[in-house]
Amino acid sequence: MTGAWLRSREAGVAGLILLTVAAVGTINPRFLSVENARDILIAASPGLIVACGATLVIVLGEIDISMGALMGVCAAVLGKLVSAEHAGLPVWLATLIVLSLAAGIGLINGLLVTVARVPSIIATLGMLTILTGVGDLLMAGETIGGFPDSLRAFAIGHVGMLPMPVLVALACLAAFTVLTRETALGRRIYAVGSNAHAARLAGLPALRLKVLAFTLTGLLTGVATLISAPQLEVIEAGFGRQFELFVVTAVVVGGASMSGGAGSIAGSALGVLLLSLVRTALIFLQLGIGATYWERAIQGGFILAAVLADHVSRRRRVQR
Amino acid sequence: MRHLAVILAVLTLAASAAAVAAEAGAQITVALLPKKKGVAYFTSCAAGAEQAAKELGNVTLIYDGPTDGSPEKAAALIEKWTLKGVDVIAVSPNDPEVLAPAMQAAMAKGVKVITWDADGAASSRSFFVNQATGTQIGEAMVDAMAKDLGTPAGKVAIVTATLTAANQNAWIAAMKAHLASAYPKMELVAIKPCNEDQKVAFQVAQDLMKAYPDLVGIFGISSVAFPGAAEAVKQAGRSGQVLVTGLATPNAMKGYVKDGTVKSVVLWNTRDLGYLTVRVARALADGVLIPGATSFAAGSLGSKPVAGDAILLNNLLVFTKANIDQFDF
Amino acid sequence: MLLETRDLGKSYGTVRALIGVSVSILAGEVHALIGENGAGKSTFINLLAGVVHPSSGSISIGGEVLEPGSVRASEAAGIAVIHQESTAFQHLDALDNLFVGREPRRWGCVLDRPRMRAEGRRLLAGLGETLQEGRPLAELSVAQRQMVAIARALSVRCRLLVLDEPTASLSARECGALFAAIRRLTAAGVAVLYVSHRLEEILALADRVTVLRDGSHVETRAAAGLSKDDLIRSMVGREVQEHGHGAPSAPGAVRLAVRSLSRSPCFHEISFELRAGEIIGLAGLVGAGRSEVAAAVFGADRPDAGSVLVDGRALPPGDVRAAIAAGVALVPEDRQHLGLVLPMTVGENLVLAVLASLARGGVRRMSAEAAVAAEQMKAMAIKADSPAVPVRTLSGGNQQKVAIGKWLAAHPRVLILDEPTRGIDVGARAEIYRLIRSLAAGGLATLVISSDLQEVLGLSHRILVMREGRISGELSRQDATQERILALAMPQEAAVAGVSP
Amino acid sequence: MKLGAYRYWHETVLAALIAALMIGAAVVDPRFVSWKTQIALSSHVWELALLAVPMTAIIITAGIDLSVGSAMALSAVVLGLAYQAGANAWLAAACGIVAGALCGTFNGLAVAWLRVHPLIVTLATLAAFRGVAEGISLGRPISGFPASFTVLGLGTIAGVPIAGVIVALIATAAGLALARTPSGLSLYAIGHNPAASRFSGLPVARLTVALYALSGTCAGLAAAIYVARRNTAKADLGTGLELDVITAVVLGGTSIFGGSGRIIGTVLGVLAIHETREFVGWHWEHEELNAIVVGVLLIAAVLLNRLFTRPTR
Repeated sequence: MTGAWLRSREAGVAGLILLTVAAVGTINPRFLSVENARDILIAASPGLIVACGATLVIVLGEIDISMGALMGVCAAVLGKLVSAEHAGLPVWLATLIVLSLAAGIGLINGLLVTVARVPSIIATLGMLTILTGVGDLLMAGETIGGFPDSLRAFAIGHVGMLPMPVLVALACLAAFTVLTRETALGRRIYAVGSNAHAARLAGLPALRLKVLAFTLTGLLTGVATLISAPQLEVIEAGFGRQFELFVVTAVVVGGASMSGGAGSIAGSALGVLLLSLVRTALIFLQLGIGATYWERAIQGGFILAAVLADHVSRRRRVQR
Repeated sequence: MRHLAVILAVLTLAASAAAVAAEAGAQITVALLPKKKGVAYFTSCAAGAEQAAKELGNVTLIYDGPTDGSPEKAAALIEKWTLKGVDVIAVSPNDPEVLAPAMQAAMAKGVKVITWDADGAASSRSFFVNQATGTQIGEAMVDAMAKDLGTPAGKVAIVTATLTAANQNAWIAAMKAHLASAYPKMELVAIKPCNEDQKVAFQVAQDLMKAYPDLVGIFGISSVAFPGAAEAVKQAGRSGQVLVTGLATPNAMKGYVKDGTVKSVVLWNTRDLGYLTVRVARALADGVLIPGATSFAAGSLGSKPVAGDAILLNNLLVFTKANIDQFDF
Repeated sequence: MLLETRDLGKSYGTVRALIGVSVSILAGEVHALIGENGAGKSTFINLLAGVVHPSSGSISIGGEVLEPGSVRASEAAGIAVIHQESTAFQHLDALDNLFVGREPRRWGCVLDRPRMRAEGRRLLAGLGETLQEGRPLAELSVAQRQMVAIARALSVRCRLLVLDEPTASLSARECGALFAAIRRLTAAGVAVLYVSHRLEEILALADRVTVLRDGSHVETRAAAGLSKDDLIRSMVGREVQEHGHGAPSAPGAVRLAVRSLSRSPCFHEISFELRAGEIIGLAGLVGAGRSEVAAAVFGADRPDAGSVLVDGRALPPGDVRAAIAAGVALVPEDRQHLGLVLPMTVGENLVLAVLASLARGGVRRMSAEAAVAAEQMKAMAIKADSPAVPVRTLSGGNQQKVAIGKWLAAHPRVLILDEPTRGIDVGARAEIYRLIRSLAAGGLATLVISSDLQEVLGLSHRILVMREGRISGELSRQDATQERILALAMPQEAAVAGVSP
Repeated sequence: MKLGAYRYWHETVLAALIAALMIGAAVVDPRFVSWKTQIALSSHVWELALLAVPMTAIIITAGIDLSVGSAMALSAVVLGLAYQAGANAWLAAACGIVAGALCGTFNGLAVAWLRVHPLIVTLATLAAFRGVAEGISLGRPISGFPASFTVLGLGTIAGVPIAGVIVALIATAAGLALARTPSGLSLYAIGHNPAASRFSGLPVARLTVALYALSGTCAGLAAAIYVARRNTAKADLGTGLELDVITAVVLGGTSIFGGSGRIIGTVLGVLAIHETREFVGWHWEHEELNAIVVGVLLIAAVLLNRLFTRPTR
């Protein structure tokens, strides 16, 4: 059992994280502070939350790339609903509306993919484009601020030692780990992704599971917006842009397979952490101003190395 | 005969004057191009421009620009307006180099082209509505930081929009030069992009404070970077220890100025900038504004000086706790 | 009577897969379903399982009419099916595979792991297997996977258990455990519909036998007193003819030489020679490594050791294009996935292997391609409306003809046919046999891999038999009998032991 | 002839949509549909069209290339740096194209030899290529190319833009290659069934590498045209272009699952996006609307395709 885990993808990514932390920590011990760990976790929280849903979608052999634009729309709607200068609704009502909206968009994605049989990458690409425009129109070129304290508590509050976003992320991770490993629903999602034909023979409701996965991803995007948008006093158009690329990359680095069936919540979470670490690590390495221009290249190289190394080692394992 | 000649002359004069007046009063279309549409800074400029258009009554104002700040899309808009035959295009170039060919082509087609907010190549426009040059802006931010610090010494960092943003890079160059010459004890330790993402700006500022515990100041030199950095300092509980300054609209920064996280916000009156731009556009179309002029009557703004081919707004503002409530944009 | 089908039929487009079958199955009996490949057995099973929707007729179970085309309804009615094709979930472990779709739960949603574990152990123990938890199914052996599939079916409290070729990859010991389990079930009143090509098993196990031929119901009768020959006669619809011919009229030069070819763990030290004009039959059980040898000779897999020579020249290992250039052609067993590009047209498939050689100056010559396609369609007697219809729309036999014709267009020197008549109706089968013989007579060196002993005996000049990755013997045409081949093919522990109770 | 047998349904519907749009535009504002306007606006589409051609072939093989925009930026920066280093502008353009080809070859090798899913490979190189472009150029623009070079982006032959002629030649060549060469047919076979293609002796790996290399080369060429038109090479050009390109190809009727698609469809897809976008911009002057209209167009086209056609090539 332990041996198998050590050979797993999760162990590989965890190892890479430890290696990065150890290397950067040696060069700059300040990297190892509790404060820094907390900040990294807060920054990773939206990614951790949405990765839960994205993992389900990818395990089912589909993909969702509309999350970033959806986040922008959710942030705009949230701002318009709660801020005093706009609708000024109570926080619970605004929260409810935003979450319903997010889940509703996810539902539409799911229905496009299943009922209308539009390939998921196309359906969600279309949704990404549409929502980007809608988000810009909603923001109308203004900043939105004046979030009430009760809403800001979602993003900057603490429960005991734990910051709220981290708490929410941990709760999502726990819930989805249980969902995927310990519930019939979760195992069925893996079954459908693993062998669609056999799933049909076993009478599993593949289409309904897909609709559910897309809806959950939408809902989680709404949750991620709630814990991240109020981190700032004012928000501007463009919130969440390119978030989908980050999440999909992280899930893939975490070991999910584009052909479905493989992937885990733990792996995706580790993938998010690894990618979140890189930018902070580069700052702590204090490479100087010139190196700034190479940051994106280093990040890209890191991703490339992670996925290539895994594929090569996996092939070797299969051949053996 | 002489009477007849005089009458004819008077008539001719009157007719030509009437002709000039008619042309001068004709409805014109002015296209106002921001660097990036959808940001509060440019929206407030547009509000000022709208006010000028309303006052003049004979200006149709188009306000449109790339929502992602892409210079390619900005150039495409200039080309489209040229084809549609607008009278004046006022450009805030998000990348002067990329936009220059399109602006030159527009001028060749007889469209009046001016720049505002940021300048382009001299050959690509006739006038520049100048609220401040890149050098002035960069130096103003450094000066504000130095003043806020009291003793201008220690480590400072810059959070910029993207590594490729032309205007930001121009300011950074000016800031570097000014730091080196005027405040040699202030050390610039890092320039980090936030990729136009507020949350990234927030996180980058957090990381900078931890990686450089003796950091004394952060410049947030875009409307996205500045509030993000200020929020990071505030949440870290280091308001007053790490000072943040930069460029943003006063409305976005009021909270941070009042709680002391930010002492100075550098900007100009953006409404006035938009207003002046449309006034200049109208005057240019009417042939009232010609090269060599030394002053320009800008409606409710009064007279503004003209230096060469630049109309100067000349009101670089520093918002502080004392005055920020007087502004609403 | 437990289950009854009335006039059950299924058509796919113009192809009638099943025609008006009326059969009844009794509670507590083992009811065997036999027929040649393509006789309609799989369609019949799929209809029972609710995977496909019948074109005509109805199924009733326990006196009530079953909702057609619904997996859920069939399951609810107590019909459990173990399908022949891979229906396992490779990424899930044995326990999840056993219970997915009908998981025992607590509080409505959470898996009851302890109960799953206990029940899984019990089910597998009943089949003589131990539970391998936590390892994805992909890492288990074929037999282990098969036992998991059977255990899955047994886990349902079913009234009718359908087993489709359950013993194809089981050892004798595992077969014994399975048969014991079947007997326990029937004693408890469960009906078992048993589909197999292994006639000995059927004679030993079944109470009654239903025979299908070309989609039609031939007969249903008691198994007692039947012989293998009776069953074969009934399936084939004719006396088994005296087949075969002697040695090739003029054995030619060695075309293909395989020297000590090994690829762990599939096959070891394989050596043989194939001459021009000769047909070698390669017999053995499924999983003996025959297809893997073919793939290595063809360059699709890279062998660990050994060499392949065509006309005396060694082929670079693992290079399909070099093998094709040297004149080797392979008609693979899995023609739907490896042999043909189903959505493409008949014409395109027929020229796929010769595309480059038909082109001039890098440009396709459509007229030349059309000529080649027309020639092969005529030579192979392919029944299709035109070369422009997708291969997908053709019947299995005609698809196979396209798969073979594609290679004949390339004028190969060595032709390897892997299960050339699987899933093909009797008429097309005879045509393919005729073709193979005439090609050999024309000097083609041919290797035929087949599990159908009649086919091997009928076609081959020489027969090689493989067992567990090695060549266990060679039989000349004169010496070969079904019994001898089987004796060489069966694992060393007594071959028929599993059949006796 | 049965309706289902007609192979050009998608193209026909798309052409009808474009025609309807142009008629509507002519009614609203005749200047928009004038030859002069259309020629002038056409310069906005050359990079998109150029990249859509190889993308069509890649998607036909069931692959995808998300890195084209970044490869284009890297090519442009290499071009600029070579020119700055004293190379002749045309030689510099050749350097840029070679850089693009190398980017594509890298993708191709990872896909064909390491057998990593193309979506994953190019997702990673999407970041990596742009990062290298930023790194080697330090984010600075490079301009000041000679007029003899800017002809590539601005010049015309008999009233037709030179860049347009290049794109038309490449699209025609690619269309013919797909329909009339062994490699072309092989790509469809690979898209439907790579295993059967290998078993038929098709050079699957070699074609895959060549295809991605070609995509990179076209990105290099697109970079040269862009630099010539805008007289600037910079690391941020072509940001987000990959999604536009994929949208155009899918709009043109190419199945994202591989095995089907035609260049003529892609050309119409590019045209549909271009004309829609330009007309929306022309008439409403709201950049925000562009995104919404294109997104709706994409989903509507795929839904229409579902209604009108059976999956054929």
